[in-house]
Amino acid sequence: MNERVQPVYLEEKLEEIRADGHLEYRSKSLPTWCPGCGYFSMVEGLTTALKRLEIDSKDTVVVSGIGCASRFPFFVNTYGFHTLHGRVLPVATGVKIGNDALTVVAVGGDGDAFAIGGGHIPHAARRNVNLTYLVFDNGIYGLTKGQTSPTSALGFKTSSTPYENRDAPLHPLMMLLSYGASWVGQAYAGRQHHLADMITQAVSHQGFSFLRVLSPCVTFDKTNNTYANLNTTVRDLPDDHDNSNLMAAMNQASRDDHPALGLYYKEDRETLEQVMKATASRSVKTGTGRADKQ
Amino acid sequence: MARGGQDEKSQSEVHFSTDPRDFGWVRENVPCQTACPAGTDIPAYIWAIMEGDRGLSYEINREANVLPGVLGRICSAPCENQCRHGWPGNGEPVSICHLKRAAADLKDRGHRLNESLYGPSGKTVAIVGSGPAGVAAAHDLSLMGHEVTLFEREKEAGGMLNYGIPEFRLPRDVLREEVHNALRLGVNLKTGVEIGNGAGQTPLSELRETFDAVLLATGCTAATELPLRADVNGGPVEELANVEYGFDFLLAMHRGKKQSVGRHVAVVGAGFTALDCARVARRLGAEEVTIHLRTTEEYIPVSKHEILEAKGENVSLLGLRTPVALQGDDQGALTAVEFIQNRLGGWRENGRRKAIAIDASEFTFECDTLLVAIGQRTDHEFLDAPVKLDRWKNAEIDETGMTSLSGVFAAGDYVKGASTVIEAVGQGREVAKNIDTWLIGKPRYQQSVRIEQVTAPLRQRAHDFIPRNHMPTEGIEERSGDLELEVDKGYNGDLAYDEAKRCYLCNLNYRIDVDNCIYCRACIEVAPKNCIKMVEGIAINEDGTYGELLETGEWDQVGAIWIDNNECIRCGACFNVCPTKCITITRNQLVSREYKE
Amino acid sequence: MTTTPHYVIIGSGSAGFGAAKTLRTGDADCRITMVTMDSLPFYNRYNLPQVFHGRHDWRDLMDVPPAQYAELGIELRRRSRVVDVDGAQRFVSLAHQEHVAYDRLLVCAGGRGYLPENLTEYFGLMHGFGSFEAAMRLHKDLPKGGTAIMIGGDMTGIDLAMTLLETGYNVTLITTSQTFWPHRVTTQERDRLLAALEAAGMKVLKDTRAVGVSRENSGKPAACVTLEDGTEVRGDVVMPFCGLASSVEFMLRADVDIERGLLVTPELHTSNETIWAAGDVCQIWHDQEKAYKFFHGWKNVRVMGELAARNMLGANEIFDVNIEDRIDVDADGKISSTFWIH
Amino acid sequence: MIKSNDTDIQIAICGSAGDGTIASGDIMKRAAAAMGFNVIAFDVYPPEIRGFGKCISRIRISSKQTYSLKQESDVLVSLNDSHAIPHAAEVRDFGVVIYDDNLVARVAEGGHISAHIDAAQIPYGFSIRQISEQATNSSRSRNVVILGCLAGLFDLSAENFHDIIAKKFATKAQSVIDDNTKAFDAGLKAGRTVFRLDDIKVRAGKIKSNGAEAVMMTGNGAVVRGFLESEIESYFGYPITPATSIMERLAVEMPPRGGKFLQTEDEISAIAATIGAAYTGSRAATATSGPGLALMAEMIGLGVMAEVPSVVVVSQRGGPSTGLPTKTEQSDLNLAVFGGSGDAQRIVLAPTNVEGCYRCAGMAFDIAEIYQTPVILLIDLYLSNRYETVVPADAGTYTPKPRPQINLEGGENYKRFEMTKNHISPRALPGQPGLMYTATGLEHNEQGRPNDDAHMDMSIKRHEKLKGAVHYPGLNVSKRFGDKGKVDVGILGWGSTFGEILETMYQAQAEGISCSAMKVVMLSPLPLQSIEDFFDDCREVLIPELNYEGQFAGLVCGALGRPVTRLSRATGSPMVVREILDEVRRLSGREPAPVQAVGAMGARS
Repeated sequence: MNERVQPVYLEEKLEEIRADGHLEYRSKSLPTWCPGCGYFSMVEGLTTALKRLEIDSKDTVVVSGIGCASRFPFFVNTYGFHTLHGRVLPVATGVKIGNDALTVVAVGGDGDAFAIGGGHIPHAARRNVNLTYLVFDNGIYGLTKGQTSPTSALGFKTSSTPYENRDAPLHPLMMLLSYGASWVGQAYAGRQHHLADMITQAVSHQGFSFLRVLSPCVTFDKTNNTYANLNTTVRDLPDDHDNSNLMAAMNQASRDDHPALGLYYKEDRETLEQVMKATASRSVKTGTGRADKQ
Repeated sequence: MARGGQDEKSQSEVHFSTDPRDFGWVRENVPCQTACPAGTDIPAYIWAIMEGDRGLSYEINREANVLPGVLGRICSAPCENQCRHGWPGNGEPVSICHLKRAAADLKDRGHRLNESLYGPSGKTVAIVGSGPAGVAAAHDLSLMGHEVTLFEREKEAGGMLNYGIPEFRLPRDVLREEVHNALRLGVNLKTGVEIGNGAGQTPLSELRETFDAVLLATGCTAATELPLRADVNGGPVEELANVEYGFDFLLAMHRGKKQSVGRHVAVVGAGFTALDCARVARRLGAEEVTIHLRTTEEYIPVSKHEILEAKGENVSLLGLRTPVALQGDDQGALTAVEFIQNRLGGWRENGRRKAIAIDASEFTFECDTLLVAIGQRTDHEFLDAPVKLDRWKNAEIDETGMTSLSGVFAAGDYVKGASTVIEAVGQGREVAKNIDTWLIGKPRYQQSVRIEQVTAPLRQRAHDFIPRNHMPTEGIEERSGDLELEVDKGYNGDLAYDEAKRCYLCNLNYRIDVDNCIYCRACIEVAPKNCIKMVEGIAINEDGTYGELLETGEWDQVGAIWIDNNECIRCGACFNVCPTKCITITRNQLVSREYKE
Repeated sequence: MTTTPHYVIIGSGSAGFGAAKTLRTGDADCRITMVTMDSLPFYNRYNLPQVFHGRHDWRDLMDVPPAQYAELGIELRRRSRVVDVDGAQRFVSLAHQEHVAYDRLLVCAGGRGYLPENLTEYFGLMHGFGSFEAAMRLHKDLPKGGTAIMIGGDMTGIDLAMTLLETGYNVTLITTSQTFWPHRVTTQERDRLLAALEAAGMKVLKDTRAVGVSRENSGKPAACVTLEDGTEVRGDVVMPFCGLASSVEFMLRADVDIERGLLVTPELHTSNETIWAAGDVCQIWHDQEKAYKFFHGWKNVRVMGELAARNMLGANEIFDVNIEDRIDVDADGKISSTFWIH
Repeated sequence: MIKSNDTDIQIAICGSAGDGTIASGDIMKRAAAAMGFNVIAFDVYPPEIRGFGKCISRIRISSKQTYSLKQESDVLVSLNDSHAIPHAAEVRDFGVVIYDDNLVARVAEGGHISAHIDAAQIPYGFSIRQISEQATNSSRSRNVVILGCLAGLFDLSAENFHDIIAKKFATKAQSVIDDNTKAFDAGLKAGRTVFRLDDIKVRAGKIKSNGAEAVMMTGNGAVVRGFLESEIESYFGYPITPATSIMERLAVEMPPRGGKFLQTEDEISAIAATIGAAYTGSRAATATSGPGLALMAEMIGLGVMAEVPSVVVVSQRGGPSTGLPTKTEQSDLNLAVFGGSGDAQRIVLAPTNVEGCYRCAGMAFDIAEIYQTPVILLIDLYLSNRYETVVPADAGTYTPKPRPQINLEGGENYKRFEMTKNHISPRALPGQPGLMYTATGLEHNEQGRPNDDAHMDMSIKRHEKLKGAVHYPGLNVSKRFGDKGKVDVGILGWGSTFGEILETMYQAQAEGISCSAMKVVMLSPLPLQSIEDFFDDCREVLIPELNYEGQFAGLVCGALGRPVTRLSRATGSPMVVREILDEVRRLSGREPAPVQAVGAMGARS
């Protein structure tokens, strides 16, 4: 039976949604993004994930940089830190080291992440800081009103590339895979159920988890990352994809004409916090230090 | 009627619901259909006109009302008073009635009627009276396979349509064609046959013996008496020359009598009959024609269009007065009517106003002809086995339409007293179903809500700004003295299409699939009305239908973004903008389906 | 808990403004909101003919300076159309989707010029005179020394016509049953009055009827009225002056009685406990005549506004319906009317 | 200044982000300029692109020269009542408020602007949204409808608007132009049917010019024009409010001229690439705001040290940090003049109006090349985004001077940093044979080789060479206005604030106060002599500026050691003429000092 013609009864639906509980993770204030913005999906996704994992709001910190995505902490009912452009990962790392009982979620757009902040990602990834980095990738600069971003498509005309963008876009997933991120996934704002599942997995992962979320900018991108285009181009990772196989992951990640959604790669590795703890305990055991030198 | 049977769509694209909330939705959201006593699926037939299929439009009308061409001319159009386009801030109602006529007039010459015929049942039904209720019932019962005989005392079928309404409002060829089409599938029409006790008449008891069921649809055949101060039964009306009951006046005229009136004609009454009398009087040469109302023209049960046309013909409407006495000269000819001044009182249940006489406020109004058209009543003299009457002296019926005599049903004005043609048609259909159920021992149909997906909005916002298209009419000069020339000329194809575009198509249900909604408010931004809301709940009425949406502005309370279909004008802007395509449009229609246990 | 009452007044004519001032005098603390379709604050409508004497700045016609509204604490809602009044829930809906709640409501929305049914389709081709804007448009469209064709000629129209004649224009009057409205004149009186108008220089067309209006874009004069015998009357502008029709559409859901106007008791109270009415919008019960009657004219309207306000504040005064209704011509042929008494 | 039969109206258009408020203001001001009016316009908008922030576009249209916006607007147009309501009070008596009188969503009592219009103001309600929907099937053109309403009300020619709409949307689909034109025409029709009650007069505009057609520009647009006329060759930029539009315009304009344009990944790389390109002799520039300047400070120091000419446009906004990203402020003076590591004096030019932006930008490369150092063009958001009508310079004014002709013998004797009489050394460009040298941030000797011992001498050279810039021909590094000779009060100002200062001065003169004003365009090095002369002539010197610390006053006091009165304002908004005037009155002694909350910096220092 076609579900479009099935009647839906509002009070039953509302009961279902309230019982689900994720609304409690929203703040009181309505998001100020452009109506239609893909980032709305992210609020749904993260709040659903936190509820599912039963992570207490007070133990969660959401850190953001600059850009449209940076408003995110204002719309969720958690601790938030709205920092400087591109410097989200260093701040988030500091938060995590300060108190590793916290669940730390760093959020940012593609500009914040891969342009000015590009220098920070490899280091957060290889250190395997136990935090989740959600990159809302819309392939455009929204807050500065529509210039190309590192993930803008070739041929994209923006206010800064009036004669077409000729800079090849980055491959964030391949970058992150090669940077050594221990959890790399991809989701799409137009499929918020899947998105919520992926955020749930990413947050529950022990280590640096990187989730790229394809998210249309409805105001400045009418040609590339639109809902209409993405709806037809995205695919699921094959059922038999082995997410412990880095090369298989690279192979899937390289096919950006039909971006695949799902978990590309996952490995269990010591986190920065674990390394710090281990180093601390090793230093006690080996007794290296001042006494030695004397 | 049973459209489900002809449905070409596969089962997966159509859903049938019997949930009270879905019935409630249709009732609330398709106000025109709810207001129509025959339950005409108005948005569906207007949409057919927009799609260029006037034949289909005619057929959709015919499912509810077997005389669309007739009703398209003379219907009181209660639907238009409820039309969402006429709600505050939305503009003027859609000319639903004129479109009905357009479908009838403009369909192909070779249009093929669509009739779903059941096999013979072996049962016989007699129907007394071939007015709108009788014709509607006869048509339906014959389709259900019963052998129907329709008795009519006049020379021609049609009842009041033929003998009460002037030809300048309803050309007889239109009436004859549609009555003929209604009856030709096996109805045995017997005209000139009077049921009654008199000589040469057939008594009711004989019909009861001969037929399995009898339906009385004789309408209101007697004029309501004018209650005057001297004689509340209207005695003086009979005593003075140039005073006549409007009903009798029109009936006699349509039976062939050449009528005449004086120079100053007064009409009392507030219905179509009063207006018709006045307009006939103008055509018969009266210099001054006045209609006298107990309340004011704001509250009388006739369409604004008819009032405007009457005024155009220089008929004046004078309000807040009740006749209390007639004055005559020595020769017994009327010279004046004495009225008492009224003021408006409270509301009556039918939505009209009470008139309260003001003490000692009598005044006289000079005139030389008075036509009394304050209503008609039923007559039961003709029955040899009396039926039980209610307190208004109308036949009392049970919920199936059966009178106190077993197997004798009643419908139309005969039951309700004088009302509108569309009400009579609606009742004729309803009683036909009940007679059928009684005859075959089980219901044949059941109501459900047919829900069908519509893949794109069918309208544009710009259509909402088209002004209501007025009915082209004959010039005042041309009408003068002509009792037959039809005043309304009807829409041409362009006008009909233009007017059809104005319909909001209220049977479209815009719904947000909450599961797929990302609460991004793109829809709210483009909404032309306050029609999309952030809600935390909804009130539920006692009958299980929905009440008001409970709105909220707090993000953590926003359970759903929901379209308030009552405010929605079906412009489609939200559907077009939704990023996750989570807005579904369905066409929700009331349908009768084959009854299943 | 007691709060100060909120009085809402619909209409800013002399009834409305008089009422507002009276309310303020009677209750220094109450809240007063005045809703009006006009874009101007209160001005003296009956002075509009003065436009033809050169008073072209609307500030000249102001009765009080704008600052006085703030001093009187009157909240003004101009260019605001009332679309509905909910008499049960006690709020006024404005076209711009705002609900204004009231404790007590005074309706003095006045009336709009009535147009004979057969001329409604020519509405767009005619000039009105109901507002300052309309008066200025007329002034603009009527060339110096030009001709205005008046259909009807109610007392407002006659007033304007006299001013036009004084200031060097021509007036052609096509009489109707509404000529000299709201005065009821006998055939004799009527002839005498019309003769006085003709003596004052007006061209009067009796015993005929206007059936059409047309405008030409080229060539002057621009306007043309067709009479029922087919003859044409030419002028620069056409103006209907056929009396007033009350503006009551927005009161249909207010739970008040309506005939042609709002029906009120001699205390100017409608059938709704919290709603009063004053001015051209209401019909007042006339106990001797046993009918609801309109009482037009500047003086009546002003008296009504103030009286209604006092009654809203708790008084129980009665409007004296026995007022003089007189129109006369003196020896010099000058017309005087109780309608014109300010 | 303004006579009653001149046109001088100020229109404020207020709406929510996403309503098209700014776009609407843009069309209005460009159309007004095309009609021949002097236009000064300034937009205020929130950091959010859409959502609920307030945008307001104020446009002063005048047939005479004006210097700043007026405090009171003559017309307020509301595209969003909740934002516009607080601005209703900004409309003068008998001014006009235009709004939508047929809303869609229910508003709370008092939530509609008609409830807030004073009796002395004139309300004009239109069904703005419906007009848009009727004309274009969409509500999106409300912002253009109101332009039509304005044009209709004030009887402006539709032609100019049609023209500007076509130009503005030239890169969009034809249907966009058509729809906007339809929306405008529908609004025009509505506006024309309204009978006007206000006393606003719009007469024909008439700009006197040198024969060239006056054009409408923003400060940023003027910078771009100046750059292009002086043949900019390379540009590296990174978007930041309020400098972004310089980059966007150059992105359009440079490629066809053979220029090199690149949006870099951050300001650090932008200035690095600029200096890299300049090293090769290319005319290179970048533009940023305070935060970007802070990132660039280190690299600018390198430019000073390595004596590489470059041009950095800095458009200030509220700070520090992100501060007030869409508000104006003059608080990066210290950073521009002093920012960086070590003694690293550079040339800082601060034009005071749009025309000044154009002329300074036109001369910046010449100056940078002559003095072989970074030149900072210090403007602010109020100047970047404000529109004025500018009469372009005669063709050829900014044609680059011939590059330094280096008739040098090649070989061992070439000294890139040679000590000369005017301290300017012969600069070789890569590609020139035999003159190879190393540009470096390490202290170096005349040959450019690392040498700590040369630091004192080289510091003298790098600072002394700039002193000549004060006398750069054609550049008004400072200019005095108003009364000549001794005066009671002198107002000293810089940058965008000088418009308000001039308006104040003319008003003060009209009140009979003996008063003059001086602008200082070159902030580094300071034209000390003329400033000193000004101090000598003025009994009191007042310095109004848009920052909390009084950075310019500090700069002047530090250099001259003379007392000044500061009027320091950090509200994020332009200076208020009224406040300056009160201070001038107080200083003139004509009126008792009004009690003024001028803050800690308001006291005489």
